[in-house]
Amino acid sequence: MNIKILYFARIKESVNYSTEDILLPHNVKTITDLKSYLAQRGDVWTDLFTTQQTIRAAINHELVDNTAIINDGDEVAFFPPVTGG
Amino acid sequence: MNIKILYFARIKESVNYSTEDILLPHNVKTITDLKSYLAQRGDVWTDLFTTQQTIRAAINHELVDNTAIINDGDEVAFFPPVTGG
Amino acid sequence: MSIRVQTEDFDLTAELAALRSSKTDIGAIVTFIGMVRDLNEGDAISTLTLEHYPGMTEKSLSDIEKEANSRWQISQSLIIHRVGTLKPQDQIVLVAVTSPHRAEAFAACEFIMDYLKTKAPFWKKEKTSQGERWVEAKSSDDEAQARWKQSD
Amino acid sequence: MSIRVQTEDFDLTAELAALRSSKTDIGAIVTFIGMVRDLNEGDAISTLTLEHYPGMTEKSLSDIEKEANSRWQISQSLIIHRVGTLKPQDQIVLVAVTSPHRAEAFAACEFIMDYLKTKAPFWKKEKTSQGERWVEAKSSDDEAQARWKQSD
Repeated sequence: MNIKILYFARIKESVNYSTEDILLPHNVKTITDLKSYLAQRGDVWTDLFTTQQTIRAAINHELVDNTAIINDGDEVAFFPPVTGG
Repeated sequence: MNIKILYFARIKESVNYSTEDILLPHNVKTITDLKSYLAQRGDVWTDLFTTQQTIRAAINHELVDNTAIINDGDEVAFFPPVTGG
Repeated sequence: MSIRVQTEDFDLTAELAALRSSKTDIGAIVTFIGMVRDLNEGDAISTLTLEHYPGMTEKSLSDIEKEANSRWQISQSLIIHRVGTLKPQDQIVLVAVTSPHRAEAFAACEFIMDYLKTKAPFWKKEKTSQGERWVEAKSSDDEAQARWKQSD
Repeated sequence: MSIRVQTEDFDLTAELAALRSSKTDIGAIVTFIGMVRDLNEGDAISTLTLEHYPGMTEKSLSDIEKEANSRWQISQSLIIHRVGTLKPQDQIVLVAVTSPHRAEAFAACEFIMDYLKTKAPFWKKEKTSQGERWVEAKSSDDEAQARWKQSD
Protein backbone atom coordinates (compact mmCIF):
# COMPACT_ATOMS: atom_id res chain seq x y z
CA MET A 1 0.00 0.00 0.00
CA ASN A 2 0.94 3.62 -0.50
CA ILE A 3 1.21 6.01 2.42
CA LYS A 4 2.67 9.43 3.13
CA ILE A 5 5.11 9.86 6.03
CA LEU A 6 5.85 13.21 7.69
CA TYR A 7 8.73 13.96 10.08
CA PHE A 8 8.87 16.88 12.50
CA ALA A 9 11.30 18.80 14.70
CA ARG A 10 14.38 16.89 15.92
CA ILE A 11 13.41 13.81 13.86
CA LYS A 12 13.02 15.82 10.67
CA GLU A 13 16.50 17.24 11.21
CA SER A 14 18.00 13.79 11.91
CA VAL A 15 16.59 12.07 8.83
CA ASN A 16 16.84 15.25 6.76
CA TYR A 17 13.40 14.65 5.25
CA SER A 18 10.17 16.44 6.05
CA THR A 19 7.91 14.18 3.97
CA GLU A 20 7.99 11.15 1.70
CA ASP A 21 5.52 9.04 -0.27
CA ILE A 22 6.30 5.40 0.16
CA LEU A 23 5.07 2.00 -1.11
CA LEU A 24 5.01 -0.41 1.83
CA PRO A 25 5.53 -4.18 1.56
CA HIS A 26 2.58 -6.38 2.62
CA ASN A 27 4.09 -7.39 5.96
CA VAL A 28 4.11 -3.78 7.25
CA LYS A 29 0.75 -3.43 8.99
CA THR A 30 1.28 -1.46 12.22
CA ILE A 31 3.30 1.47 13.52
CA THR A 32 5.73 -1.03 15.09
CA ASP A 33 6.16 -2.74 11.69
CA LEU A 34 6.74 0.60 10.00
CA LYS A 35 9.39 1.61 12.55
CA SER A 36 11.25 -1.69 11.99
CA TYR A 37 11.00 -1.22 8.24
CA LEU A 38 12.43 2.30 8.40
CA ALA A 39 15.18 1.17 10.80
CA GLN A 40 16.51 -1.11 8.03
CA ARG A 41 17.62 1.99 6.10
CA GLY A 42 20.66 2.05 8.41
CA ASP A 43 22.64 4.88 10.03
CA VAL A 44 20.47 7.57 11.58
CA TRP A 45 17.28 5.61 10.72
CA THR A 46 18.46 2.62 12.74
CA ASP A 47 19.41 4.89 15.64
CA LEU A 48 16.07 6.65 15.60
CA PHE A 49 13.72 3.73 15.13
CA THR A 50 15.35 0.94 17.15
CA THR A 51 16.64 2.71 20.28
CA GLN A 52 14.58 3.57 23.32
CA GLN A 53 14.25 7.13 22.10
CA THR A 54 10.70 8.37 22.52
CA ILE A 55 9.01 8.89 19.18
CA ARG A 56 5.36 9.78 18.97
CA ALA A 57 3.27 8.66 16.01
CA ALA A 58 0.08 9.99 14.46
CA ILE A 59 -2.15 8.53 11.75
CA ASN A 60 -4.35 10.99 9.87
CA HIS A 61 -3.77 13.72 12.49
CA GLU A 62 -4.64 11.49 15.46
CA LEU A 63 -2.07 10.42 18.07
CA VAL A 64 -1.74 6.61 18.07
CA ASP A 65 0.27 3.95 19.86
CA ASN A 66 2.59 1.35 18.33
CA THR A 67 -0.15 -1.22 17.76
CA ALA A 68 -2.21 1.06 15.49
CA ILE A 69 -3.02 -0.36 12.04
CA ILE A 70 -1.93 1.53 8.92
CA ASN A 71 -4.23 1.63 5.90
CA ASP A 72 -3.65 2.50 2.25
CA GLY A 73 -3.62 6.25 1.70
CA ASP A 74 -2.91 7.10 5.36
CA GLU A 75 -0.82 10.06 6.43
CA VAL A 76 1.59 8.85 9.12
CA ALA A 77 3.71 11.27 11.16
CA PHE A 78 6.67 10.74 13.48
CA PHE A 79 7.74 13.40 15.96
CA PRO A 80 9.27 13.91 19.42
CA PRO A 81 7.10 14.62 22.51
CA VAL A 82 5.37 17.95 21.98
CA THR A 83 6.57 21.18 23.66
CA GLY A 84 4.05 23.89 22.75
CA GLY A 85 2.18 26.29 24.96
CA MET B 1 -14.86 54.03 76.38
CA ASN B 2 -15.47 55.85 73.12
CA ILE B 3 -15.74 54.00 69.85
CA LYS B 4 -16.91 54.66 66.32
CA ILE B 5 -19.50 52.36 64.73
CA LEU B 6 -20.02 52.04 60.98
CA TYR B 7 -22.99 50.35 59.26
CA PHE B 8 -23.02 49.11 55.66
CA ALA B 9 -25.38 47.96 52.94
CA ARG B 10 -28.70 46.45 54.07
CA ILE B 11 -27.90 47.21 57.73
CA LYS B 12 -27.09 50.84 57.03
CA GLU B 13 -30.47 51.19 55.29
CA SER B 14 -32.32 49.49 58.17
CA VAL B 15 -30.85 51.63 60.95
CA ASN B 16 -30.67 54.68 58.70
CA TYR B 17 -27.20 55.54 60.01
CA SER B 18 -23.87 55.10 58.26
CA THR B 19 -21.72 56.03 61.23
CA GLU B 20 -21.94 57.10 64.88
CA ASP B 21 -19.54 57.95 67.70
CA ILE B 22 -20.68 56.38 70.91
CA LEU B 23 -19.70 56.24 74.59
CA LEU B 24 -20.06 52.66 75.82
CA PRO B 25 -20.92 51.64 79.40
CA HIS B 26 -18.26 49.61 81.24
CA ASN B 27 -20.09 46.30 80.90
CA VAL B 28 -19.85 46.36 77.07
CA LYS B 29 -16.59 44.54 76.35
CA THR B 30 -17.17 42.26 73.35
CA ILE B 31 -19.01 42.27 70.03
CA THR B 32 -21.74 40.17 71.66
CA ASP B 33 -22.10 42.77 74.42
CA LEU B 34 -22.26 45.58 71.86
CA LYS B 35 -24.96 43.80 69.84
CA SER B 36 -27.08 43.36 73.01
CA TYR B 37 -26.51 46.99 73.90
CA LEU B 38 -27.62 48.20 70.48
CA ALA B 39 -30.63 45.85 70.53
CA GLN B 40 -31.96 47.77 73.54
CA ARG B 41 -32.63 50.75 71.26
CA GLY B 42 -35.79 48.91 70.19
CA ASP B 43 -37.62 48.57 66.86
CA VAL B 44 -35.33 47.86 63.96
CA TRP B 45 -32.28 47.66 66.27
CA THR B 46 -33.87 44.87 68.26
CA ASP B 47 -34.80 43.04 65.07
CA LEU B 48 -31.32 43.35 63.64
CA PHE B 49 -29.23 42.55 66.68
CA THR B 50 -31.24 39.86 68.45
CA THR B 51 -32.58 37.69 65.62
CA GLN B 52 -30.66 34.93 63.87
CA GLN B 53 -29.92 37.30 61.01
CA THR B 54 -26.31 36.97 59.92
CA ILE B 55 -24.37 40.10 60.73
CA ARG B 56 -20.62 40.27 60.19
CA ALA B 57 -18.46 42.44 62.43
CA ALA B 58 -15.06 44.03 61.95
CA ILE B 59 -12.80 45.84 64.41
CA ASN B 60 -10.26 48.23 62.94
CA HIS B 61 -10.76 46.78 59.42
CA GLU B 62 -10.31 43.17 60.52
CA LEU B 63 -13.15 40.59 60.42
CA VAL B 64 -13.83 39.32 63.94
CA ASP B 65 -16.20 36.91 65.66
CA ASN B 66 -18.64 37.66 68.48
CA THR B 67 -16.10 37.04 71.26
CA ALA B 68 -13.70 39.73 70.05
CA ILE B 69 -12.78 42.39 72.66
CA ILE B 70 -13.48 46.06 71.92
CA ASN B 71 -10.97 48.70 73.05
CA ASP B 72 -11.20 52.46 73.49
CA GLY B 73 -10.85 54.27 70.17
CA ASP B 74 -11.73 51.22 68.05
CA GLU B 75 -13.60 51.44 64.76
CA VAL B 76 -16.29 48.75 64.81
CA ALA B 77 -18.31 47.91 61.69
CA PHE B 78 -21.48 45.84 61.18
CA PHE B 79 -22.46 44.56 57.75
CA PRO B 80 -24.16 41.65 55.94
CA PRO B 81 -22.17 38.81 54.35
CA VAL B 82 -20.09 40.29 51.51
CA THR B 83 -21.11 39.93 47.85
CA GLY B 84 -18.27 41.46 45.81
CA GLY B 85 -16.34 40.06 42.89
CA MET C 1 1.53 43.34 44.45
CA SER C 2 -0.96 46.03 43.58
CA ILE C 3 -4.54 46.90 44.48
CA ARG C 4 -7.00 49.45 43.13
CA VAL C 5 -10.60 50.26 44.05
CA GLN C 6 -12.08 52.59 41.45
CA THR C 7 -15.25 53.70 39.68
CA GLU C 8 -13.54 53.76 36.24
CA ASP C 9 -13.39 50.82 33.87
CA PHE C 10 -10.03 49.11 33.17
CA ASP C 11 -8.28 47.96 30.00
CA LEU C 12 -6.81 44.49 30.25
CA THR C 13 -4.06 44.91 27.65
CA ALA C 14 -2.81 48.10 29.31
CA GLU C 15 -2.95 46.59 32.80
CA LEU C 16 -1.02 43.49 31.73
CA ALA C 17 1.60 45.55 29.89
CA ALA C 18 2.23 47.52 33.09
CA LEU C 19 2.33 44.34 35.15
CA ARG C 20 4.85 42.67 32.85
CA SER C 21 7.06 45.67 32.20
CA SER C 22 9.38 45.18 35.16
CA LYS C 23 9.79 41.41 34.97
CA THR C 24 11.46 39.05 32.50
CA ASP C 25 11.07 35.73 34.29
CA ILE C 26 7.35 35.46 33.59
CA GLY C 27 6.20 32.34 31.76
CA ALA C 28 2.51 32.49 32.61
CA ILE C 29 -0.21 35.08 33.20
CA VAL C 30 -3.62 34.01 34.45
CA THR C 31 -6.36 36.61 34.61
CA PHE C 32 -9.90 36.55 35.89
CA ILE C 33 -12.52 39.12 34.90
CA GLY C 34 -15.89 39.17 36.62
CA MET C 35 -18.76 40.86 34.81
CA VAL C 36 -22.27 42.03 35.54
CA ARG C 37 -24.68 39.34 34.35
CA ASP C 38 -27.85 40.34 32.53
CA LEU C 39 -30.04 38.06 34.65
CA ASN C 40 -30.14 37.15 38.34
CA GLU C 41 -32.70 34.77 39.82
CA GLY C 42 -34.70 35.06 36.63
CA ASP C 43 -35.02 38.85 36.60
CA ALA C 44 -33.43 41.16 34.06
CA ILE C 45 -30.88 43.46 35.70
CA SER C 46 -30.88 47.11 34.65
CA THR C 47 -28.10 48.31 36.99
CA LEU C 48 -25.85 46.95 39.70
CA THR C 49 -24.47 49.26 42.40
CA LEU C 50 -21.41 48.29 44.42
CA GLU C 51 -20.85 49.69 47.91
CA HIS C 52 -17.67 49.03 49.89
CA TYR C 53 -15.94 49.84 53.18
CA PRO C 54 -13.06 52.18 52.33
CA GLY C 55 -9.96 51.31 54.29
CA MET C 56 -11.03 47.80 55.18
CA THR C 57 -11.40 46.93 51.48
CA GLU C 58 -7.78 47.79 50.74
CA LYS C 59 -6.53 46.01 53.86
CA SER C 60 -8.55 42.91 53.09
CA LEU C 61 -7.40 42.71 49.44
CA SER C 62 -3.82 43.31 50.50
CA ASP C 63 -4.02 40.51 53.08
CA ILE C 64 -5.41 38.14 50.42
CA GLU C 65 -2.59 39.03 48.01
CA LYS C 66 0.01 38.47 50.73
CA GLU C 67 -1.47 35.08 51.60
CA ALA C 68 -1.43 34.03 47.91
CA ASN C 69 2.16 35.23 47.66
CA SER C 70 3.17 33.11 50.63
CA ARG C 71 1.56 29.98 49.17
CA TRP C 72 2.71 30.17 45.55
CA GLN C 73 5.63 31.48 43.50
CA ILE C 74 4.15 34.68 42.14
CA SER C 75 6.08 37.31 40.19
CA GLN C 76 3.40 40.01 40.19
CA SER C 77 -0.23 40.31 41.10
CA LEU C 78 -2.91 42.93 40.53
CA ILE C 79 -6.44 43.29 41.87
CA ILE C 80 -8.79 45.95 40.49
CA HIS C 81 -12.32 46.16 41.87
CA ARG C 82 -14.86 48.69 40.67
CA VAL C 83 -17.45 50.41 42.85
CA GLY C 84 -20.45 52.57 41.97
CA THR C 85 -23.20 51.88 39.47
CA LEU C 86 -22.61 49.43 36.61
CA LYS C 87 -24.65 47.96 33.74
CA PRO C 88 -24.96 44.35 32.51
CA GLN C 89 -21.74 43.13 30.86
CA ASP C 90 -19.65 45.86 32.54
CA GLN C 91 -16.42 44.61 34.06
CA ILE C 92 -16.52 44.44 37.88
CA VAL C 93 -13.24 42.90 38.93
CA LEU C 94 -9.85 41.96 37.53
CA VAL C 95 -7.38 39.62 39.17
CA ALA C 96 -4.11 39.05 37.29
CA VAL C 97 -1.26 36.84 38.47
CA THR C 98 2.08 36.29 36.75
CA SER C 99 4.44 33.45 37.59
CA PRO C 100 7.26 31.43 36.07
CA HIS C 101 4.89 28.41 36.21
CA ARG C 102 1.34 28.09 34.97
CA ALA C 103 -0.01 25.83 37.72
CA GLU C 104 1.01 28.38 40.36
CA ALA C 105 -0.56 31.25 38.41
CA PHE C 106 -3.86 29.35 38.04
CA ALA C 107 -4.01 28.36 41.71
CA ALA C 108 -3.10 31.82 43.02
CA CYS C 109 -5.61 33.61 40.76
CA GLU C 110 -8.48 31.30 41.74
CA PHE C 111 -7.50 31.50 45.43
CA ILE C 112 -7.57 35.32 45.32
CA MET C 113 -11.03 35.32 43.71
CA ASP C 114 -12.45 32.78 46.18
CA TYR C 115 -11.16 34.80 49.14
CA LEU C 116 -12.23 38.13 47.65
CA LYS C 117 -15.78 36.76 47.26
CA THR C 118 -16.05 35.83 50.95
CA LYS C 119 -13.71 38.27 52.77
CA ALA C 120 -13.54 41.63 50.97
CA PRO C 121 -16.21 44.14 52.14
CA PHE C 122 -18.16 44.80 48.95
CA TRP C 123 -21.95 44.63 48.65
CA LYS C 124 -24.06 44.53 45.49
CA LYS C 125 -27.50 46.04 45.06
CA GLU C 126 -29.30 45.31 41.83
CA LYS C 127 -32.14 47.15 40.12
CA THR C 128 -34.67 45.06 38.21
CA SER C 129 -38.18 45.66 36.90
CA GLN C 130 -39.27 44.44 40.39
CA GLY C 131 -37.38 47.29 42.08
CA GLU C 132 -34.11 47.38 43.99
CA ARG C 133 -32.73 44.54 46.12
CA TRP C 134 -29.51 43.58 47.84
CA VAL C 135 -27.78 40.56 46.33
CA GLU C 136 -27.67 37.59 48.71
CA ALA C 137 -24.38 35.91 49.58
CA LYS C 138 -24.05 32.38 48.16
CA SER C 139 -23.13 29.32 50.18
CA SER C 140 -21.27 28.04 47.09
CA ASP C 141 -18.82 30.91 47.58
CA ASP C 142 -18.19 29.86 51.19
CA GLU C 143 -17.57 26.32 50.00
CA ALA C 144 -15.17 27.51 47.29
CA GLN C 145 -13.19 29.43 49.89
CA ALA C 146 -13.19 26.54 52.38
CA ARG C 147 -11.38 24.31 49.85
CA TRP C 148 -8.21 26.33 50.38
CA LYS C 149 -8.04 25.94 54.15
CA GLN C 150 -4.76 24.47 55.25
CA SER C 151 -4.55 22.02 58.11
CA ASP C 152 -1.80 23.07 60.47
CA MET D 1 -15.34 27.67 20.13
CA SER D 2 -12.58 29.17 18.08
CA ILE D 3 -8.96 28.30 17.20
CA ARG D 4 -6.20 30.22 15.46
CA VAL D 5 -2.60 29.30 14.64
CA GLN D 6 -0.74 32.38 13.49
CA THR D 7 2.64 34.12 13.30
CA GLU D 8 1.18 37.51 14.33
CA ASP D 9 0.89 38.73 17.91
CA PHE D 10 -2.55 39.11 19.51
CA ASP D 11 -4.19 41.83 21.59
CA LEU D 12 -6.00 40.55 24.64
CA THR D 13 -8.52 43.39 24.98
CA ALA D 14 -9.57 43.05 21.33
CA GLU D 15 -9.81 39.26 21.52
CA LEU D 16 -11.96 39.38 24.65
CA ALA D 17 -14.22 42.06 23.20
CA ALA D 18 -14.87 39.81 20.20
CA LEU D 19 -15.42 36.78 22.44
CA ARG D 20 -17.93 38.61 24.63
CA SER D 21 -19.79 40.47 21.90
CA SER D 22 -22.34 37.77 21.17
CA LYS D 23 -23.12 36.68 24.73
CA THR D 24 -24.85 38.35 27.67
CA ASP D 25 -24.90 35.49 30.17
CA ILE D 26 -21.17 35.68 30.92
CA GLY D 27 -20.22 36.19 34.55
CA ALA D 28 -16.59 35.08 34.36
CA ILE D 29 -13.70 35.17 31.92
CA VAL D 30 -10.50 33.30 32.71
CA THR D 31 -7.54 33.77 30.40
CA PHE D 32 -4.11 32.21 30.25
CA ILE D 33 -1.20 33.79 28.37
CA GLY D 34 2.04 31.87 27.95
CA MET D 35 5.17 33.89 27.21
CA VAL D 36 8.74 33.27 26.12
CA ARG D 37 10.95 33.22 29.22
CA ASP D 38 14.31 34.96 29.15
CA LEU D 39 16.13 31.98 30.69
CA ASN D 40 15.88 28.22 30.24
CA GLU D 41 18.09 25.77 32.10
CA GLY D 42 20.32 28.65 33.13
CA ASP D 43 21.00 29.97 29.61
CA ALA D 44 19.82 33.30 28.24
CA ILE D 45 17.41 32.80 25.34
CA SER D 46 17.84 35.04 22.29
CA THR D 47 15.05 33.55 20.16
CA LEU D 48 12.49 30.76 20.32
CA THR D 49 11.17 29.16 17.12
CA LEU D 50 7.92 27.23 17.09
CA GLU D 51 7.27 24.51 14.53
CA HIS D 52 3.93 22.73 14.22
CA TYR D 53 2.07 20.10 12.20
CA PRO D 54 -0.50 21.99 10.11
CA GLY D 55 -3.80 20.15 9.99
CA MET D 56 -3.12 18.00 13.05
CA THR D 57 -2.61 21.13 15.18
CA GLU D 58 -6.08 22.45 14.39
CA LYS D 59 -7.69 19.04 14.86
CA SER D 60 -5.95 18.50 18.15
CA LEU D 61 -6.86 21.95 19.56
CA SER D 62 -10.43 21.52 18.38
CA ASP D 63 -10.67 18.11 20.10
CA ILE D 64 -9.36 19.64 23.35
CA GLU D 65 -11.91 22.47 23.17
CA LYS D 66 -14.72 19.99 22.56
CA GLU D 67 -13.64 17.86 25.51
CA ALA D 68 -13.55 20.94 27.78
CA ASN D 69 -16.98 21.93 26.51
CA SER D 70 -18.37 18.51 27.37
CA ARG D 71 -16.98 18.65 30.92
CA TRP D 72 -17.87 22.21 31.95
CA GLN D 73 -20.52 24.85 31.24
CA ILE D 74 -18.64 27.09 28.84
CA SER D 75 -20.19 30.02 26.95
CA GLN D 76 -17.26 30.69 24.60
CA SER D 77 -13.67 29.58 24.25
CA LEU D 78 -10.73 30.77 22.19
CA ILE D 79 -7.28 29.30 21.63
CA ILE D 80 -4.60 31.30 19.78
CA HIS D 81 -1.15 29.73 19.35
CA ARG D 82 1.69 31.51 17.60
CA VAL D 83 4.28 29.81 15.39
CA GLY D 84 7.54 31.09 13.88
CA THR D 85 10.37 32.93 15.62
CA LEU D 86 9.72 34.81 18.87
CA LYS D 87 11.80 36.78 21.41
CA PRO D 88 11.84 36.65 25.21
CA GLN D 89 8.62 38.06 26.71
CA ASP D 90 6.71 37.66 23.43
CA GLN D 91 3.28 36.11 23.82
CA ILE D 92 3.10 32.47 22.65
CA VAL D 93 -0.36 31.27 23.49
CA LEU D 94 -3.74 32.57 24.63
CA VAL D 95 -6.54 30.48 26.07
CA ALA D 96 -9.71 32.34 27.03
CA VAL D 97 -12.83 30.75 28.48
CA THR D 98 -16.09 32.49 29.38
CA SER D 99 -18.75 30.95 31.57
CA PRO D 100 -21.65 31.95 33.79
CA HIS D 101 -19.59 30.54 36.73
CA ARG D 102 -16.01 31.25 37.72
CA ALA D 103 -15.08 27.76 38.95
CA GLU D 104 -16.02 26.27 35.56
CA ALA D 105 -14.07 28.94 33.68
CA PHE D 106 -10.95 28.31 35.79
CA ALA D 107 -11.15 24.53 35.43
CA ALA D 108 -11.79 24.58 31.68
CA CYS D 109 -8.98 27.07 30.99
CA GLU D 110 -6.41 25.09 32.98
CA PHE D 111 -7.60 21.81 31.42
CA ILE D 112 -7.16 23.22 27.91
CA MET D 113 -3.62 24.40 28.72
CA ASP D 114 -2.61 21.08 30.31
CA TYR D 115 -3.89 19.13 27.30
CA LEU D 116 -2.41 21.56 24.79
CA LYS D 117 1.01 21.13 26.44
CA THR D 118 0.94 17.34 26.04
CA LYS D 119 -1.23 16.70 22.96
CA ALA D 120 -0.97 19.55 20.45
CA PRO D 121 1.84 19.09 17.89
CA PHE D 122 4.07 22.10 18.54
CA TRP D 123 7.83 21.97 19.07
CA LYS D 124 10.11 24.69 20.42
CA LYS D 125 13.71 25.28 19.38
CA GLU D 126 15.64 27.88 21.34
CA LYS D 127 18.75 29.85 20.42
CA THR D 128 21.17 30.65 23.23
CA SER D 129 24.81 31.74 23.36
CA GLN D 130 25.52 27.96 23.35
CA GLY D 131 23.82 27.55 19.95
CA GLU D 132 20.46 26.10 18.98
CA ARG D 133 18.67 23.29 20.79
CA TRP D 134 15.26 21.63 20.85
CA VAL D 135 13.35 22.18 24.08
CA GLU D 136 12.81 18.92 26.00
CA ALA D 137 9.30 17.85 27.03
CA LYS D 138 8.73 17.99 30.80
CA SER D 139 7.38 15.13 32.88
CA SER D 140 5.60 17.74 35.04
CA ASP D 141 3.42 18.51 32.00
CA ASP D 142 2.46 14.83 31.67
CA GLU D 143 1.58 14.78 35.35
CA ALA D 144 -0.51 17.96 35.02
CA GLN D 145 -2.46 16.37 32.17
CA ALA D 146 -2.91 13.05 33.99
CA ARG D 147 -4.76 14.81 36.85
CA TRP D 148 -7.75 15.33 34.54
CA LYS D 149 -8.19 11.69 33.57
CA GLN D 150 -11.69 10.49 34.34
CA SER D 151 -12.31 7.00 35.65
CA ASP D 152 -15.04 5.38 33.60
